[in-house]
Amino acid sequence: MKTRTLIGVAALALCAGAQAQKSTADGIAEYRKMLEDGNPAELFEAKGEALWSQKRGPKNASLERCDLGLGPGVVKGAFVTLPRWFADTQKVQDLESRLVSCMATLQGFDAAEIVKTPFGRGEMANVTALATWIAAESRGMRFNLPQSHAQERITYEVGKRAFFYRGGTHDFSCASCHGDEGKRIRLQELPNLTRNPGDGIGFAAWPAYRVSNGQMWSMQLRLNDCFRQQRFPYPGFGSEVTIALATYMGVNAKGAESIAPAIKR
Amino acid sequence: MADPMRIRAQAAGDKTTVRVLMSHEMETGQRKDSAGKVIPAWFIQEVTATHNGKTVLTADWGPSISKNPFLQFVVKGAKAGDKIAITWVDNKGDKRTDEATVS
Amino acid sequence: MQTRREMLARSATVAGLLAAAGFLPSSALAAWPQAAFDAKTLADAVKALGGSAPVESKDVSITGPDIAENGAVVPVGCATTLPGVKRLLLLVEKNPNVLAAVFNVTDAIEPNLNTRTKMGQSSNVFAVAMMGDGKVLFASKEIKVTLGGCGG
Amino acid sequence: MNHARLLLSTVATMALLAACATSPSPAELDARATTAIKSSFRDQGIAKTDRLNQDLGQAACSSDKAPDDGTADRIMAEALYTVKWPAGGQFLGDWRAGEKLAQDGRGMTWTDSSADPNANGGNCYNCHQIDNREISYGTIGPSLWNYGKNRGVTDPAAPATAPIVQYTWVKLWNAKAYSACSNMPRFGHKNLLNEQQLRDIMALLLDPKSPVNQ
Repeated sequence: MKTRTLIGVAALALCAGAQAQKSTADGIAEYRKMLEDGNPAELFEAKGEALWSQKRGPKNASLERCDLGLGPGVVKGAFVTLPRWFADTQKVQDLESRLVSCMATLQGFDAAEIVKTPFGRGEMANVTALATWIAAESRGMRFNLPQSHAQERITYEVGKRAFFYRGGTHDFSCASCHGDEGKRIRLQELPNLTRNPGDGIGFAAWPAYRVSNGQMWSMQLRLNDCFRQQRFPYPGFGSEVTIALATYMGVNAKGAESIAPAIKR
Repeated sequence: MADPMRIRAQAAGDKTTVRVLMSHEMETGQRKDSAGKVIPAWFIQEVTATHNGKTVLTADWGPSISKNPFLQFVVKGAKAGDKIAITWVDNKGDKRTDEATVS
Repeated sequence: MQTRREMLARSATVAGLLAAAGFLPSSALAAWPQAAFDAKTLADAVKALGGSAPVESKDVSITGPDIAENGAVVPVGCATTLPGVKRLLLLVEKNPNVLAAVFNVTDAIEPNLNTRTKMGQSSNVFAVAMMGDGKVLFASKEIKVTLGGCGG
Repeated sequence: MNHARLLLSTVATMALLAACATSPSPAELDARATTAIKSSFRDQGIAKTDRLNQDLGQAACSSDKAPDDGTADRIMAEALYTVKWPAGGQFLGDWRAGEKLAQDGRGMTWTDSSADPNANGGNCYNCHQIDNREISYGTIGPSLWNYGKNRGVTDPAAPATAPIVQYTWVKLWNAKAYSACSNMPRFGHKNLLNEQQLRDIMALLLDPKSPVNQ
């Protein structure tokens, strides 16, 4: 009799715990929904769109002839095929490194100078705004990165190895947080990026507006801050590892719908 | 100069919902930079909304409105083609006006 | 050490000088209710705006999430079903200065406004309606602010 | 005869070369990845590129496959060997200080100015539920709610509780002693937290007065 009562109490306590947890999740979902209408990423989209056609740089030219992989000037649909191989640069490039190449060749900017610029400043802020607009032009489209060039396949394999590479003071790799289903850091769900995490999740959500600091985060900055939190040294902008990781995540996300630019915590 | 606002004004029946995003730091004046120096307050203080040139709303804001502010309100009697203009002025005297057409 | 109040006072003086010199649109700054934005309580903020003691009312509503994943951006709305409202206010009880926004409402808009505010911690948020007849009505809601991310 | 053999081996070699040209071997890809990793990072603040140099455990736990049993055993044995016991056999500190550390996710990134353990947090809530009144907790590690209570710890100084107290200390000092590829950082071994900080976190988990054990 006494045991039964105890079990009853324990069961009640368990239920209460489960309920509280559910209402937290519901509350957070409600909060996120409220923010969707009026995503400040729109401000950066508008800036990026204007920058694309504006004559700028030493050559006083626009970016309208920039080839993002689908031919000069084709923007719609380009985002969901990047990173990919570019014959002119003889490199696999992501959206941001490709933009820097275009800014150098078409507008005459110094690529090395842009790459050195901190996020959110000068021409780097412009690269982010451009990437935000270009991503928005593929909103609702599905990821389909080409893997036909040998270098694209090699880049994927390098990315996979970089994803699992443990190091730093805390022994973290990308996989420490993003290698399993249904995990969280604090209240943030962690997508499993070793496979397709689903529509609008992970790779298919960035660039995103970060609510916590009011900044527009490109994929390069997203990766940069992942490495910071991993306690790794500083990854170069457009470095081989960042392109390889983007290729790994992008290929894994094949078929996932892009919602970028999203709004994030 | 400040970046442009994004204004969406959508009519449904005799009401028009206006959604505005403004590009602004909204610095509280209570934060410190990495060197420990207080970052001076810098925020939008006054917002004015007009419908075809007539003021329909004014607002006074403090620094606790979020960075890149969002504002939503409903104008009575506005119809497609009408003009909605928003002006903000910040505590440094910087000012910006943008206009949208009701759709 | 300079207190925030002294700093505000000083920046107000500077702003005043600049305005007098014609650098600033003086109308905007002169109208900004400094004392209300310095207030530490709901009652003081309303008083600074010339209002009477606020009374809780079902006819005023405050909307917002139960939990905010991040205190930097908390969507909040204030509204009233009563006619004759002059001002709608939004306040956050536990912020260093409680007043977030004053909306001077005209008959040309619905008395229903939405914006986003910063919250330093979990707190009550208030919507206040200052009516044409001098009544001051309010509603409150508790919003929890969680600690998110890696915290580094 | 000899001729035929030579021809065959030449054909085989050519086939191999051709295969290499289209798809590199796993070993070649490993080498390519290592080169990419070494060339992609630079020093920033306290985060230097030597953080990319892997020890045995980091290297063995850097793929989607677990290390073989022999390697895993060696990692665990070496980890256990590194554990330093607290001075004076004093395992528990102040749970209040422990809770503060558990909440704190800072430390050791390139934006942190000091690598001193006193500048670091424990990052515990990032991955674990601990005090169940904190709703913002991670799930990478198991829940630690009622950690001591569930293990019957009523007097942490009692000889009967020594095994669980020591187990917990080892787990915090070097989690790889029990699981070769544990996701948990090696707080003591890597000098992320000092002895007193570890004692405080021990108290949060094991002190019967800690909110965790209510």
